[in-house]
Amino acid sequence: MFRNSYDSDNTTFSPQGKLFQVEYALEAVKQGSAAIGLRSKTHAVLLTLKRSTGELATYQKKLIRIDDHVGVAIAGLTSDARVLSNFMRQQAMRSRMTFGRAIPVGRIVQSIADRAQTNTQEYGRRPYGVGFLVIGEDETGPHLYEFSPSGTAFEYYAHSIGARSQSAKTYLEKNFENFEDAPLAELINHGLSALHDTLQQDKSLSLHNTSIAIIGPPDAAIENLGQSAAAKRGNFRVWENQGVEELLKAWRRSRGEPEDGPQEEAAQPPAAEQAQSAEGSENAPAGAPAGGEDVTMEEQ
Amino acid sequence: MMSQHPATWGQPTPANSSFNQFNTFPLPQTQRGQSSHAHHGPVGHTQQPLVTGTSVLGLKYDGGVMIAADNLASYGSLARFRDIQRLHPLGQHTLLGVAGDMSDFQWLKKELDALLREEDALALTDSHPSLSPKNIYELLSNLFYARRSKMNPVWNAVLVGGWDKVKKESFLAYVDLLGTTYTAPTLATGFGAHLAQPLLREAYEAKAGIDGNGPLLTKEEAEKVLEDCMKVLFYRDARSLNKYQIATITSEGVDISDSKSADTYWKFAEGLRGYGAQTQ
Amino acid sequence: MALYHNQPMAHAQEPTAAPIEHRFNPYSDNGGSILAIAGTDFSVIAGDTRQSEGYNIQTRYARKVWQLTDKAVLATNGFAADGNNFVKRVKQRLEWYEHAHHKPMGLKSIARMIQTMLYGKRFFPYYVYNILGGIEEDGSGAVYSFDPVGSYEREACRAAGAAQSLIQPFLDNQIYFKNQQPEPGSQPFIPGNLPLATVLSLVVDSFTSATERHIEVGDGMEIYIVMARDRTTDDLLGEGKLQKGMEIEELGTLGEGQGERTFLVRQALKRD
Amino acid sequence: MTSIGTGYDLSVSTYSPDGRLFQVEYAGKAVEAAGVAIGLRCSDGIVLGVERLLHSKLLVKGANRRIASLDEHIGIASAGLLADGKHLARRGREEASSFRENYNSPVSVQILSDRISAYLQAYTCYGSVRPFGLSSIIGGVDKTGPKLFCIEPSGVYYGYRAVASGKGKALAKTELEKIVNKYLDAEQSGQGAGLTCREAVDEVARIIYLVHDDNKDKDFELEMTWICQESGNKHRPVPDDLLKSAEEKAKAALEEGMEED
Amino acid sequence: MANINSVDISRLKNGEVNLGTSIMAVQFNGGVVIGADSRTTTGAYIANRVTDKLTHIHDRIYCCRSGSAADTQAVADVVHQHAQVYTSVYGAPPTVSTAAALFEKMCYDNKDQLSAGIIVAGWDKEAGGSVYNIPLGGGMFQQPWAIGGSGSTYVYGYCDATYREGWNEQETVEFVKNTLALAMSRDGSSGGCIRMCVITKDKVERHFIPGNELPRFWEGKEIIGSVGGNGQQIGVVA
Repeated sequence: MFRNSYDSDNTTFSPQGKLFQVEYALEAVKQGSAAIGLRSKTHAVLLTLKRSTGELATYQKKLIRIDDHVGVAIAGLTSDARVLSNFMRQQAMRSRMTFGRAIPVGRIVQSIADRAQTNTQEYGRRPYGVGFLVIGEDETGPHLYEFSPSGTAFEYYAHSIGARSQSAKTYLEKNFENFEDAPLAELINHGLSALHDTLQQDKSLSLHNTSIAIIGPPDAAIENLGQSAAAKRGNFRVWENQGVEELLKAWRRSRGEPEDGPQEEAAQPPAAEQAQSAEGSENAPAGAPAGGEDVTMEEQ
Repeated sequence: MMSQHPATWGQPTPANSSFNQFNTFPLPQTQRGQSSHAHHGPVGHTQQPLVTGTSVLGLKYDGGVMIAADNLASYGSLARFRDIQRLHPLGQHTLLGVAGDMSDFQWLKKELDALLREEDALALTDSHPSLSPKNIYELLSNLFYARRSKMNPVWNAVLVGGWDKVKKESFLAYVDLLGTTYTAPTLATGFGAHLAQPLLREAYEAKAGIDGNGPLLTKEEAEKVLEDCMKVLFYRDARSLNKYQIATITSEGVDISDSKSADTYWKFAEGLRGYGAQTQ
Repeated sequence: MALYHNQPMAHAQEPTAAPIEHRFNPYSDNGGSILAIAGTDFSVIAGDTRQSEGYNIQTRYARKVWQLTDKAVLATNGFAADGNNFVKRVKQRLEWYEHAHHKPMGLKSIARMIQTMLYGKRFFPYYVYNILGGIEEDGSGAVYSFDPVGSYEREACRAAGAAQSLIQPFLDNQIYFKNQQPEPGSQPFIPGNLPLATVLSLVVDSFTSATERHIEVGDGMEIYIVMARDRTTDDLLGEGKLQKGMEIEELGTLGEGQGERTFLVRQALKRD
Repeated sequence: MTSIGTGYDLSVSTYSPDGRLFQVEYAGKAVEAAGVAIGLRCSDGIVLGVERLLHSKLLVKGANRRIASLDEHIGIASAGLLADGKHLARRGREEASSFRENYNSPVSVQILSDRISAYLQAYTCYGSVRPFGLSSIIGGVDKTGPKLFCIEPSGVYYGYRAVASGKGKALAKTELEKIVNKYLDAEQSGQGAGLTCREAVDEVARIIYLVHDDNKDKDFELEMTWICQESGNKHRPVPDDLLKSAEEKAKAALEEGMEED
Repeated sequence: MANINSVDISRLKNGEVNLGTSIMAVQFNGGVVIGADSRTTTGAYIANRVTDKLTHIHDRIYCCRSGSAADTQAVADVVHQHAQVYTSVYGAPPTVSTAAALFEKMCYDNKDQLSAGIIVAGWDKEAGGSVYNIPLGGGMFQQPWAIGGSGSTYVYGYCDATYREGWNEQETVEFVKNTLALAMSRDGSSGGCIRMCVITKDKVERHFIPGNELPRFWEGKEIIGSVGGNGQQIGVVA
């Protein structure tokens, strides 16, 4: 039943000093659709690819606001993400209540990492099955962190998680030196290009499947400030559906593509990405149903 | 309340759940429920101050803020400890001036020092700046209000003086055992609120105007005003001592003076004659 | 002066003496006054900025009026520490409501929530008089007033605090037209539809008069004006609409912004 | 590994027939994969250093530090599972703070190490938990002077003049021994005052660069802290200029070493 | 007859044995001298006229207790136990400051149920001799000299006028003896003998002054300038 005798629970080290259950949990993150994060001197941005589980289903939200100055993108088990993001909200609010201080981004990420660590050390629990990209801005500027089920939190200039995120990583590694001084619009374009690289060949980014979150001063040229007081204040805001259209257009223009995107895109039903969950993930179990309709544990 | 969770459907909600049953808001919880702080003896209630310090004065001036307090801890009318310091620095840019019960003050010092020590320890890994004067004041306000709401007050009145590094301006605020908070360019606790505050306001407004838009007092002027106030308090507050310290908090940090005394004037009384039929 | 309610002397010196019966009084009264008046498509909520205890003015500027959402403003009066902490808790609840429902809480829901929050501390009450003003979902201006333990009611206007007894009769007369007779043959009075300019001058008169006659009122005044969406602002922002010495600022929207606008007018009051 | 497949190595609450706790030994394996951590006790303080392996070039420079503070005067550098390290550091801070709370004085490095070791040991006793995959170097200066300890996953701990753990620990140890012996000799013969922290910074940097395997390992960043007079007897990062110059010297030494080969 | 099922706690409190007391500790170069009277009262009745109020906490740490006898004994017992555990766990005796901190914590955390004013004094190798005063309600005040108990209020002036820094052991013992004698002569709740203890690195040495050999000062005109008939030597104020 098990691959080896050391992978059945989280409190067992393998002879090589590995924790297989933790490593399997990391695989759960890869099952989720991609999320990209990147930051400049002034901004931090998240970009995610949304999936729909079927024609009748809406696209699942991948971006969660924690506080004015913190937000996350998730990949993996949605229900675990809810628990952790609620915990983060509590931590953020507690900091504002007790100290009147926006919680330092590194510390709020560490707070969930600490929780995740316990789940790798005590019997009867399982490691969380979700990874986060966390963006935030505090007294030390904008930040991007990755939280993973192993209980670690790392700070990055740019990072990607979820299905086919390696392709995005390749893009980011090639370009990240330009991010630091990039204006917001450019930063988003880089993000979209990276996100685009996680798509399968016949798929494209559309206002249905793309959502973008930003922290930092607004750019009226690409953001509809009338739509969002959060944007006006430079707080965490999410652009999706119609709201993301301008951003996508600007990106396509920058690539010299028709700004309305590939023609067939418009004709396609909203479920354009539906087949992706199984095919798109690097470690999809053989014979997994295409369409990602598994109902036991909702996967992003 | 019934639990909505599938595993405990229909059972009463567990006592330790942190959210309401529909996950729409977090339930109130004790702040520091961690194991190492969990054990506490019987809860103290409604005591009274025993060893006490009297007035603390605070004044904003050009480039910073000054806080003054004398060195006395009284025991009723007994001037019991005459060399205690009621000014306590917290980190680089914050200082407390504390009136009221001195055992509560010492407790408070310990708690806050521990907190700042932890902040410092965390800063080694994430380089985040420590708590600002405003942050510390917010914490104190919550602490004092929480304790008064448990009918177990922290029997102090505290002035928080500080320098806000980000806004580049001075900070001065008050909080007391009821959780009452306020801020003003001049502040005074206890007897000082009656005797010194009018003098402080007069001096402040003479230069800055009533809207505070004019020039602020210089460091020397501010020091002079505080010294005058401490003298008046020594004349008229039976729980005061003519031995006090002044702290200045500026962008440079906190500086607490050595103890000093105001020059007092009594000579005029030599010729006064009181009750009685004496002729000389 | 709660700090030195009694001297520790006797008990401290002689441990054999029976302890003096001594109760800590967890409350104080910090004076000041608030009021709110509803119009058909706006609501005005105002308070002075003095905070006092007995004869001491603690500060000449302490806020008593708070913007909660784009449509709701809350004024608190009584024990300032309770007031501040109550507002903090209300805001906290509003934020979690938004987390859960992805929209801000409506005015009448806020009113109801305030009731439950106040009554929740029925046996150790917040010593706070609350007045909530804003715009209802139907676009009408509204005022809700509360007692410290949560009894509440929607009204056309309400004054509370130290100068309630001075201001309320004036409002009864001017807003509810008490003791006024319509001209024979003319329309009966309908409370709650005075024009904004009239309401503003009533507010100003209320506070300047209360300042003259009540020692706990004065220093400054903050008037919040919440306007329904698409309503004209000419009667506020137009040339010469504000009295001399008034400063006005528009408070940016907090949420997604559905067209309601909130303005804050400040004016000095006498300081003696 | 004779243990594999015997079934005696699946739980920390199970001994093997020859009396070994394999799970604790496996936890030690997690340490061996980690970037080296070094502690050096000097005549005037303590220097801690780690080789922070970078698993991605997208990681922010200078962030993601591995050395933590337990109290003003005590630092901890762990090698092993990163998340476990954070857990242990947090626990250490709680212990240090509770000692202050109770006794109104800063905890000594020895006492704190003792308490942390007891905590670690508890995780080797029950089937419901796993041991910490950590080897932790704890260094600090207290009223008895500079003190340095290293705690293993089993909870066992010893005091050291110099200690290393993690990948390349053997090589680091050889180098450390050379340094310690050199200064011991100097001290005993009455020439020289023993190793100072400033000197130790250079030495630790050199050893970490030496131990780092350019061919096999990922890139790394050097991270160093110290507790000495210069840092106000507080646990602080080694100042940037010192760190830089130590790194340059280390690189130079490395190149020199290569030329000799 | 009183119902035994309803014990009147306040009555118990009233009958409680109280240490209306004069206690003292003074630091000198190399150690401390602590001292106390020997009277224990219940109301006006002297329940014990030869009490030993100098309480051992650890090898070189003692405390003087004032307030409720039962409360202060209980607190001292707990701290004593802590001190022993501390020594065996950490392999070194606690400092005076640490012992005082333990006292302070107990007194502060339980301030509303305790009536305890304690002076902690002793010798340790970090600070030498040191004295800590923990008044009613907690709080910890380090002082070169400390007095406590009901008798202390009568001798603050004497101590202020007399104390000098830099005294040796013998001068310090004299100071403690005179101060306590003065306090005992004015405070009805203090009296009996004087017990003192000198604590240094090398010794814990007891001194005992019997009630009939106390230093005497002005007591009325019959002994002004020692012209009084009994011919006793009168204590000299330093």
